[in-house]
Amino acid sequence: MLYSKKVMEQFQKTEDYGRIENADGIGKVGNARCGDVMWIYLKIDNGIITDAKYETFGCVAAIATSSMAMKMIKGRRVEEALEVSNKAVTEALDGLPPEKMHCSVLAEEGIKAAIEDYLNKRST
Amino acid sequence: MLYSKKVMEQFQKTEDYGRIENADGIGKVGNARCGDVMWIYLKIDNGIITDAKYETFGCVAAIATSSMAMKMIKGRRVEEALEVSNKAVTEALDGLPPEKMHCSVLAEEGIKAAIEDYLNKRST
Amino acid sequence: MKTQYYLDYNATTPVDPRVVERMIPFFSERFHNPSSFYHQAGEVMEELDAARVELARLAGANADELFFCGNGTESDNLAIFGTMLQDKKGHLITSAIEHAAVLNSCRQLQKDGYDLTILPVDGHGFVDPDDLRKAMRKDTRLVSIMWANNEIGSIQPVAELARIAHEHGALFHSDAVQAMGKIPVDVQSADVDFLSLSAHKMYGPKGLGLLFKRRGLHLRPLVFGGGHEKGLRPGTENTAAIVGAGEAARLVSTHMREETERVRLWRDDLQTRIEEKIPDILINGDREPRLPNTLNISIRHIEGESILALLETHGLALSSGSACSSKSLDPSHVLLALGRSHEDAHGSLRISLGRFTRREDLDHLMTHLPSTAERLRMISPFWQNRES
Amino acid sequence: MKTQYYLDYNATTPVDPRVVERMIPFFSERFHNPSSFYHQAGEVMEELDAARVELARLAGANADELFFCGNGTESDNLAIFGTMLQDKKGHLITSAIEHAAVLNSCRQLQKDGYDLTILPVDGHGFVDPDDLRKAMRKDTRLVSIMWANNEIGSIQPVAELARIAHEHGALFHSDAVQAMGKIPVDVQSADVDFLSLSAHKMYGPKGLGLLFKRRGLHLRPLVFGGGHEKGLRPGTENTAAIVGAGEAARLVSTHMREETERVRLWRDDLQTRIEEKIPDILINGDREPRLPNTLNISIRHIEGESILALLETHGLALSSGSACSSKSLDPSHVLLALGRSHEDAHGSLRISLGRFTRREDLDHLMTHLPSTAERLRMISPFWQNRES
Ligand SMILES: Cc1ncc(COP(=O)(O)O)c(C=O)c1O
Ligand SMILES: Cc1ncc(COP(=O)(O)O)c(C=O)c1O
Repeated sequence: MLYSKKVMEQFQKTEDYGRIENADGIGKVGNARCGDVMWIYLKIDNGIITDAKYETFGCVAAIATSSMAMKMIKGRRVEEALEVSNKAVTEALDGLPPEKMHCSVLAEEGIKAAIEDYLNKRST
Repeated sequence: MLYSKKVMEQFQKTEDYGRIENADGIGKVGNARCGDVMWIYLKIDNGIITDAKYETFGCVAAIATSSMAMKMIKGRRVEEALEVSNKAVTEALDGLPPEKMHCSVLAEEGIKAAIEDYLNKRST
Repeated sequence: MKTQYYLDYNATTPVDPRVVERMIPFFSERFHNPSSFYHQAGEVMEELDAARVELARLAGANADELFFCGNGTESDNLAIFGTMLQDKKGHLITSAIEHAAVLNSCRQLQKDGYDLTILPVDGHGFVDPDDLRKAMRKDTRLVSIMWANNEIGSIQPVAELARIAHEHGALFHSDAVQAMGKIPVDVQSADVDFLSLSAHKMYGPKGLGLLFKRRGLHLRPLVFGGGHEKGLRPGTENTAAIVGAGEAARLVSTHMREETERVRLWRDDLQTRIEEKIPDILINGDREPRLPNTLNISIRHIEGESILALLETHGLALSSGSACSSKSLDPSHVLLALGRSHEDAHGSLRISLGRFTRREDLDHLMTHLPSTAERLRMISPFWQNRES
Repeated sequence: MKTQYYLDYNATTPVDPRVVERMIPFFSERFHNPSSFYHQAGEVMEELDAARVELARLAGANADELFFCGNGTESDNLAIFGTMLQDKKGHLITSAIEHAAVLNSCRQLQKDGYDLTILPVDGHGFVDPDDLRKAMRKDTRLVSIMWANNEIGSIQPVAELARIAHEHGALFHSDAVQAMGKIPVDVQSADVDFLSLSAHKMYGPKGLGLLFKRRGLHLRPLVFGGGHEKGLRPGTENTAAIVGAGEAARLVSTHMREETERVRLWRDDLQTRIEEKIPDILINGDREPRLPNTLNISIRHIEGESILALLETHGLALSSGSACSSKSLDPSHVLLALGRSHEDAHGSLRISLGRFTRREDLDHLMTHLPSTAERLRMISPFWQNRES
């Protein structure tokens, strides 16, 4: 098998999938052409991410990184969540096969996009 | 194994090799470059081949055809011996592999050369 | 965790135990180099000849028209490069759904200065003979179109395509790697000039390819050396594998008809059950003629690798696309050629049955495939959208 | 009639039973296509990687520098064509005593418009480094000189030849098919760029070649297809054979030193006995360094095939020249290159020992070789002449 135990675990047991109604920030990244699409929903209260969910069309790595990333930002302050790098997500999963590294980038981008959306909404 | 039983038998049990002292006809054909050299010695009495021997440097097929050819011409009239074709020798051996057919030609040529030598000697 | 449910016969087949049994003596006992002088060597050579006869018969060919090489890929390359490299330029035609062994050879020739036409296929994976007719040129030397596709199983009108090629003075090659052993393949009635086979797709060993080359035709070898295989593919013969392939051919001639019927029934049944149990799927290559053992579906809105991974946790071994592209990031070029969207192409699943498939393999798949699809759809942004 | 006395290890070796044992599971149980997704496939891939590590270690290479292909011939061709075809022209150099796999590749390139220099050897079968130095040109791209010769066993000064090639900006390839397993072969200390091996000459299976390609160097593939072997040699991996070759490599590392010593003693002893018992013979390749297992003699005035045939009636399996030319009518190009006459070249006998050789094989040979020589000399016109 290509993947670490942690990746498979996260992939199989993922919980934070689905939608958040009236989310405070939504990030949509990736495209079907490349085989991975990730949508991130955030509920943010007082600058703190109180809930985070994802919807992902993609491979094991895409789903596992989405799932792990949700775990890593829930309960964190927005600024802290912005610091969650693809490297951190990958490490938390005990690594990814080289050809799958782009999936972890997607998770980072997804979070950033969702937070940006949140900040945009707030400023308008 | 490449060769028929008859070829192997003739090759292993050949008897008519060696030289005939004061032969009436000697034929030397082939060359070492091609891997086959055949010398034929004939004793001829009253137009009849009373003895025939060969010396051959060459492969199994060369030795077997030499040997078989001697058998086929011994006791024959010179004119009959000239009729012994490579085809006849080959058939008597139950055939030869295609890449070895040239050996049977050598036997025919050897006999012809020896008879020619005999005729030349007589006419001088 | 052991995968006990193998449904990936198009990726490779297990070597039939009867084949292995035939091979074993040729490793340590009858190990002789068949080109050597002594009788054991000659006897090994006779075994190779017997295998050649058996394999040739299976393909409707003469034994002297069959050549052994290193694998199916090499056989494809030998026919294609071997034809085209006899001239410095020229035109060749292939189809959009060929295996990489054919497509990439053709593309390399294009890079090297030859002209290439890649024919499209229709939505069911068939080449239109009229397209071939229109593509033929005066300088077309070779048409290479596969007998049956490895991903979706569509079977091409080979005899008709070969006729068109010949009418225009070109030669015709067909990659029958996936066809042989599953359906009748006959070089005479189809009138192909070159045919490529691979032993490991028909219950023989890996690392043995076969090339049929019609009598009187010349190919430039890919590799030069001793005179083995009449100089077309030199190197000490892979004796054990060749003997094994001969036995594999014998088994195919004996068992194919019965196997095929069984497998076709089960495959059709499986398709019905999947269509009943899982909404919103696409059958890729849904029209006859298609390989009786192959079923390719796109479970819309979810991705193939994720499906494979979840199924694997239940001991199910399948492929998404072809084996050699499972690890690559590109969607199947075959499904894209059918006109599938990228999303659907990414979500394909190939189920391929074979000689040792049991009903329970399929039942086991049906126990887990619907829930797998459902779970992944719960995660997918596209599925949820569809509902809302 | 069974040949029980095998003295033809340079033609091919029996597969070591320990190798066969390692291979067998990969036919019917662990048969999976290593490129597939499921874990069994990944585990087979890991076995391939382990074999690669083992084989690379044996050659002093890194695992990522080792590539599997179809046989030794293909490996030679891959290095030679793969280097030269990157340009439309160029110069290459080889030696007169190469195996057909190298010589005929080079000759084909010459026909295709490349420049070829074939270096002579001295009377003992060695290339003179000075000859190479003189032959080097500005446009010399590749020098291909074998590590050890298959017929006479002469071992070339590979390190020195490689250095000369490099000094002039050319790459260096060596065919080490006969060297590996018999003497230490180390790509690092010899500093070669490409090295070719064949599993069936080192107690592994037939139909598996290996190519060492130094990191960073590029070769054009001979065959195009999927991405296997990093695209250098595509096609489903020959899993059982690769695993077997890995085991064969392990056995070589463990046993070579001891085997070599034994075989060398016996070979030297055999040579002495032959020289004592049979007058007027020539030792072909009589100087060190030579392969410890190989003895090549010309029994003057008689022909090789006849000798083989008589010996065979006593159950002795040997070769005259190389296996692949036993059936051809040409005398050995190797012996002619040593300066032997056609007659002597036609009369050569190659005796090659190996892992399973027993003293009695040699004793049996000595029981029958002198009488065989005598009998055939009685028949030969040349022998009788010599006496008179
Ligand atoms: C020196 C040498 N090179 C190359 C080869 C070719 O190897 P293979 O028979 O595996 O193609 C051989 C033996 O046949 C050989 O002795
Ligand atoms: C249609 C087709 N052609 C060619 C090949 C290549 O065969 P091999 O893996 O033996 O090189 C395959 C399978 O891999 C195939 O499915």
